[in-house]
Amino acid sequence: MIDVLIIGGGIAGIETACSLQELGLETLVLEKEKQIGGHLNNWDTLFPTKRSASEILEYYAEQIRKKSITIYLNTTVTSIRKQDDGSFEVHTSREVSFKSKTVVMAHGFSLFNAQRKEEYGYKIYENVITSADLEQTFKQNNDVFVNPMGKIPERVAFIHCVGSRDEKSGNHYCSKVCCITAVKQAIKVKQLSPQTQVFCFYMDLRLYGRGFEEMYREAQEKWGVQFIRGRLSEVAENIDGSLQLKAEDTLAARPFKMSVDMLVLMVGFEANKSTALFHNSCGVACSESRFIQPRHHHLSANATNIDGLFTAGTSIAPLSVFDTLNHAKAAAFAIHSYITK
Amino acid sequence: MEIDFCAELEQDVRFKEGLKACMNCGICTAICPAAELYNYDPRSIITSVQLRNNLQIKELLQSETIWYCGQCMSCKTRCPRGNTPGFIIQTLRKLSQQYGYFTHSEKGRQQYAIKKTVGENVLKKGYCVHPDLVSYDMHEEQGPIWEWVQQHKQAIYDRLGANLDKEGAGALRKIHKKNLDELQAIFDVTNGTELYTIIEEESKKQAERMNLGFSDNIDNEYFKHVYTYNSNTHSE
Amino acid sequence: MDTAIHTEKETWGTYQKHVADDNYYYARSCIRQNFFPASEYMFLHILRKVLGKHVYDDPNHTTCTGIGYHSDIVPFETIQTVVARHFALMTEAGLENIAISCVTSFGIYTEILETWQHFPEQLEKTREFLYKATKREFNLPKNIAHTSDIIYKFRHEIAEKAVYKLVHAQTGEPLNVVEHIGCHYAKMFPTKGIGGAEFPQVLSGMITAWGGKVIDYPERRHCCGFGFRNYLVQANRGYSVSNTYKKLESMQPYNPDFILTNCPGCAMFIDKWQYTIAEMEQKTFDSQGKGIPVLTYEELAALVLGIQPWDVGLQIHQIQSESLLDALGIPYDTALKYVDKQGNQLPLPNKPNNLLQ
Amino acid sequence: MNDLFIIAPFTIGLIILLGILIGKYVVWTIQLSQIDKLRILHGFFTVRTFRAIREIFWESLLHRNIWKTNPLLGYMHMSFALGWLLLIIVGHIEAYVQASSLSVPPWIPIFFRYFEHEHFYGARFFAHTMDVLLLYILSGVVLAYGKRINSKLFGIKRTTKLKPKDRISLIALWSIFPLRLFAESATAVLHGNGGFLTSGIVFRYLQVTPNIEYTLWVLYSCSLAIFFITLPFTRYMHIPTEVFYIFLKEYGIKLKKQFNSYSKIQVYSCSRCGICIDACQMHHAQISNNQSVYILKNIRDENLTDRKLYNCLLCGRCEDACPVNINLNDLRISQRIKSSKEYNSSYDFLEYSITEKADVVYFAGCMTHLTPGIKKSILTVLDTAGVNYLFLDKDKGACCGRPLMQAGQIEAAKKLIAYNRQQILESGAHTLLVSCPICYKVFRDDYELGQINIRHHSEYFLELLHNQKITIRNTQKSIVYHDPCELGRGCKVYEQPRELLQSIGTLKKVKHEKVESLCCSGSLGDLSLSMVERNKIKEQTLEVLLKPNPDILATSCPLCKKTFVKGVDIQVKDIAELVAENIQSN
Amino acid sequence: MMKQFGYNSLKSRTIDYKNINTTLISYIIKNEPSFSSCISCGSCTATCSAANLTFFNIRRLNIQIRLGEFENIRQEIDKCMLCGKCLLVCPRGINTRNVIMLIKKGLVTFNLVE
Repeated sequence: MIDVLIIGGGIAGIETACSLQELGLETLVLEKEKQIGGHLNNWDTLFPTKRSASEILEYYAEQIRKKSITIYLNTTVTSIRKQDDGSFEVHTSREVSFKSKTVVMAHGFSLFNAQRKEEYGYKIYENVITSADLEQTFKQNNDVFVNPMGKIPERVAFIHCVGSRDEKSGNHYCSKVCCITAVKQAIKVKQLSPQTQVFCFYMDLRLYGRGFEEMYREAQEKWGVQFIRGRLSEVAENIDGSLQLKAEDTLAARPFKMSVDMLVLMVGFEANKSTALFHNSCGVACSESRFIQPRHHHLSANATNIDGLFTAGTSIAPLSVFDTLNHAKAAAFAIHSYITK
Repeated sequence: MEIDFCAELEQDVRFKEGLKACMNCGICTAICPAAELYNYDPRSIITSVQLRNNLQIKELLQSETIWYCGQCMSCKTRCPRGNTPGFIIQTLRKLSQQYGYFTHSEKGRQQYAIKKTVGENVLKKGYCVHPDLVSYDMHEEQGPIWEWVQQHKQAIYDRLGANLDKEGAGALRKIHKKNLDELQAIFDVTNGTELYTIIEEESKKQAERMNLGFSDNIDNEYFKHVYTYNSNTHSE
Repeated sequence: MDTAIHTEKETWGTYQKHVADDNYYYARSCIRQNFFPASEYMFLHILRKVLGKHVYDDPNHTTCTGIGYHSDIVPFETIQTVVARHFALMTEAGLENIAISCVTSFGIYTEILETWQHFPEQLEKTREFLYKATKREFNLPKNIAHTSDIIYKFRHEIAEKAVYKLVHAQTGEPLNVVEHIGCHYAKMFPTKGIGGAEFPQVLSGMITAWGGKVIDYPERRHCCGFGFRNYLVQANRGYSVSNTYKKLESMQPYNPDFILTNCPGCAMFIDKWQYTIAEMEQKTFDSQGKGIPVLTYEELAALVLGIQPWDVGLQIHQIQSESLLDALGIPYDTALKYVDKQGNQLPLPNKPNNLLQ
Repeated sequence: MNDLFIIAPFTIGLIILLGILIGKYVVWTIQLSQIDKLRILHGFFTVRTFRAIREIFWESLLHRNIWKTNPLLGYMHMSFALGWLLLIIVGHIEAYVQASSLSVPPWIPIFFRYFEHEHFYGARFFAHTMDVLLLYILSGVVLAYGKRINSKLFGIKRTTKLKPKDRISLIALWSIFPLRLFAESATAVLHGNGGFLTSGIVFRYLQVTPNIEYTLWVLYSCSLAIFFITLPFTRYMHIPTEVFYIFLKEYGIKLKKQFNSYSKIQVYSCSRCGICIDACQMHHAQISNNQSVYILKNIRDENLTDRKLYNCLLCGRCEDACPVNINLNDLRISQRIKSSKEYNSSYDFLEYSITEKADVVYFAGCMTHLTPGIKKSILTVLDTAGVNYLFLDKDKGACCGRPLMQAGQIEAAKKLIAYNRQQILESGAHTLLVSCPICYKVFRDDYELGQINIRHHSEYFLELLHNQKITIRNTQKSIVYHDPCELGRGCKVYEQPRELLQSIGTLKKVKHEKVESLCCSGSLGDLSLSMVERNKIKEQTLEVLLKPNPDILATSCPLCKKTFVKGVDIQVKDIAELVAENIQSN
Repeated sequence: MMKQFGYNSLKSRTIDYKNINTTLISYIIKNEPSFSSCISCGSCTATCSAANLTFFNIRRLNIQIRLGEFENIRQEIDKCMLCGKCLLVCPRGINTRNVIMLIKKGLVTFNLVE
């Protein structure tokens, strides 16, 4: 029987594994994709340092080699079952199933599917993309900046809170990282294409983290990014393919109209599809937001309602890379004290 | 003694349904047809109602601003907090009439014209609209074709399969008295009739204040005034 | 790109709506029976004669008072009770599916049913009111549909029986059609409208099924401008006309062949305001200065099924539809345009000053 | 040989110079306002003229103020001015004695050695005296060379750059006296009429022909000519202007708000000595293009930009340091008035309200309202002292107008002044109490409140203390006092705050005090400093103030307090607060 | 020929970004870059001496400048007394007094108002 079985080979899972290895426990990581790293694989740079995401991935690749951590790729967990002896049996897409003393749910999050906000025209209008798409384009091309139609945009707008803080999408929570991501990406756009005017449509700017506010200020002062307080109501395509935005400039208390050549939707976090799966198979508690409910928000943020079943990273809520890694480290200690008690 | 308007509003299911919690995002104002044409901002109305400030609400009830909304309900589609400004407006207008505040505002006074036309038509004809009501001189925008239809009502409606003012089923048929009576009875038991009376009486008072002629039928100065007068100060 | 179809792939699941396939209780529309009497006639004709369905057209039913309600002279309790009366009539007729001709009514019915769901005490109060006033009792309908939902449901059957397709008779190119959905059809309760609030399928479905091409234009979702009190009172009509102006201006660059609507009010306003704008500002939104024809879905269905344009009632639109009929290759006899039932010629209507006929 | 080439250049030069100078003096005088002209008339035959002459002697000849800044620099200027003057005077006496008559052509004293070879009674004495004076000047010339090479020696960190025409003039000036030395030496060799310096040392070993001698004298004359002719068009114009300025000043002519000919005279009196550059604290924020000397230059060249004009704390340190006593602050403000005259506000919204009567009117001002601690303390003291007062701007109050004044918005300021003035007068009070030096300054300078005594709280509280209205407990704490610019240099209130503080604790001395005190950097006088820049300046000031590490840093200006508070961990208190904390009601 | 119906179509109040006149805002930002970092927190208005006497709202002024509503700005700007309280409370350290002077000068130099 393995000490710890970790579901998910994203940074949360890997970090948990590394920390546990150091604490002398035997771990096994299951990853459904053909490579580790999860969402970070599709990300260009991280806020607020603008450091390349691959740097983090390389670091963990190195750790895995050093600590010789076992990872099963292309392995999707289908159910978790608690045994009478307190151990767990984990069934996977491949015929194999695993027995372990403890299980860590580090299966992370899914990005909000922007098509559900039809009025924003994602996949309907060519020049509407998501923040994730934009990271991809940054990753692929780091010297020129053009919109999907191949034109250097005169104006670009970033829309905050897409699929977050939105009853209509069924997500009441704030995804926390979109504000700062928008700021980061806005700056990047200005760096690549100084003549482009960049606008952020926001309701509140939630720049809670270390160095976030400073980055916001840099965006304003150094790069002339403009912030308009108002939630985008709808997007329509003009005959020339540019996009007509409708919002209210709430500070002017008047409707506001602007046509842009590119629209970036800051898509939020949603609970990973597997969360429901685990909820059904082993009855792990989920919160209203459909993320996993930690046992105690402050005192045991890694434990769940089921003994021996732990969480690490964004399976409990939207988290930044910074918070995710800390949560993962904490998971290792929680598990260690659970096993050695 | 001071009326507790907040409490009154809370009574109305449309208020409960329409105002959960507003976070001031402005998504409603953004697509509001009235906000584009009038000095009107549904967001600010919701936020001031949300304050539950009796005085502010009273001011609203006497204001022009609650009468701009065109009830298209586009706001309901979008609100990320599941509010419906359009409903809130309905409840405010309801109170404004209930307490006779509607005559304080140019747009509010128009309720009289609506009651006189659509309102009475419902009980007379069983429908809000009827060819007799849409008279060409009051609806020139309906154009020459409508003028022509009016002149040859019977012939044209017959030709197009309607049943104008005749017994039996079909478009524009004559509504049987017993149905009209039922309609009247419903209005009586549900305060519909009461509202009509309030509108009528308050308007009468207002007509006196403005010393304009007033009578039961619609050809009186006050009707003409509220139906046609526009101070053109609503967009500033 | 046909955005309607495109989104259908993605989010269609959210906006499936069940529409009963027979035995409807028909609720007429104040505005439609005034301005488009033939449309209601054609609806019944198509359902009964073409599709062989049973629709009950009840002489006892009345307005839902929706226009009064939305212009705030009719209290909520009153309209709930009036609607309850219609349910009672439906129940008495032994029917449980209601087919509503008016979009305002459709919105009202939906809103009231929703209200009764969230606030059962309202339903009870309404039952009492109705009983007190009329001694009537009622069951809730099993299925409520707007009449455009029903035509949409049978769009393919109609397509099979169609005589004409929505293509240029000469070129064979599909016609450019812009649709306008009444605000109260799906904006209040997106899941109650076919295709939802943002890209409703109800009309675009018919258009594509009958061979036309749906044009997406920036102000597609914008209100026609009726705005209840904003039209009912002359002083406010600037609001109404301005909104239609905005829509027309936004669709102009796409040179639509005609505008299809599912809401009686919208159809009437977009038609009449084109005349008004032409007279007020000498502005038209088509290439020839004739205006863009506005059709109801019943009229369109009737036309593709080969029914004579003048029986469909196109002659009482202010924007004349000859050019459209020519495009569709539908023959028409001008001599029959202004005649009565017996075929006697009526005096001709006056011509507008700035709008070509 | 032909003497013309020796006499002509000098004489022509001199005539041109005198012509231009007289011209300028006349024009300036005409441009003065009627009252100022009268002032001159009335002042002329009074002691004022002598005072002017005395000052000219002290400043223009001895350069007392420059001595104060740096003896070496002072000596240099003095050697030129005084030395040259004596040379001329003694030269003339020599000529008169020799000719034993007063009718001597003007060039004779200048080229005396060249023309007079015969021995006369006292020739030796004169020769030696003249040589002493020449040597004296030459020492100055050497220093002048040195200053160009290493200005640090002269206590000047930065110095102004020279324009080409200035350079010509300067070279001419520098060469006058060496050339005279050579010329006289040459003559001495040929005619043996030199003194200890001129006889020999230069030409002892080489052959001097009359041609060489002649050429040297011609060059000497030419250098004089060049200097004279270029002078009016170069920085050296400041010499004659300053003299004129001193007279006008003595006759009691004051600088007006608007820029006028008197302002122009002041502008031209600037010798570009560069002392103001060092006095300015801006360089702590790496700003080195907006000091007064540059502004005056821009005014002369008519290329002053708003950026420079408005980037000044108006702390007045340069004004105090200026050896010529130019009113640098007011000059700058007059330029701001010019630059912003097209857009003054009207403040129609101000409506007079009936003010109740009281003995004392207290005007807190905007800044005090931003520091409630001070406001509260003032009221505490007034109440304890049982003063019958009216708090004029308790709830609603207009600004005093000083910030507008500083920004050059004079017309707008007048509106506020008129408003506040009426309110104050209506109260019938005998005293106006203010707790903000910014207000205090404008009340004193521009309000014309007649009989009403205007008191800053530091003065007023001291009076209360003297009349035993209040008594104060001594805390024994060590205190450093910071002089607010507007109160100190602005209104010359230095002693009262200190006396007051001595009764509260032990006052410690700091390097720059009173008239020399530094600015806190918070000043409203500056419109374009960024917060970062302000902080840099503040740090420097704090460094000086905290040197004697006191328990309390005291000041008497809400703005200074607010500025300092953000920068230090010791207590920063306004005098009002200290008094209120330690007051004992009797 | 034109016909009268007793009403006219109404002008849109919507702010259309493409019609915004940016002369003043660019002039101000060029000469006082700190202005671009405003976060519309309203501290300035809260402390403002003029706001204590009138409806002057310097925070809103920022918006009006960005929207190029010069007529309004001119009337409002007259109320500022330049006292500098806003300068001391601004969390972003914006040089508000300079901004005010630049607005006043800008309106005149580019004659944005008659």
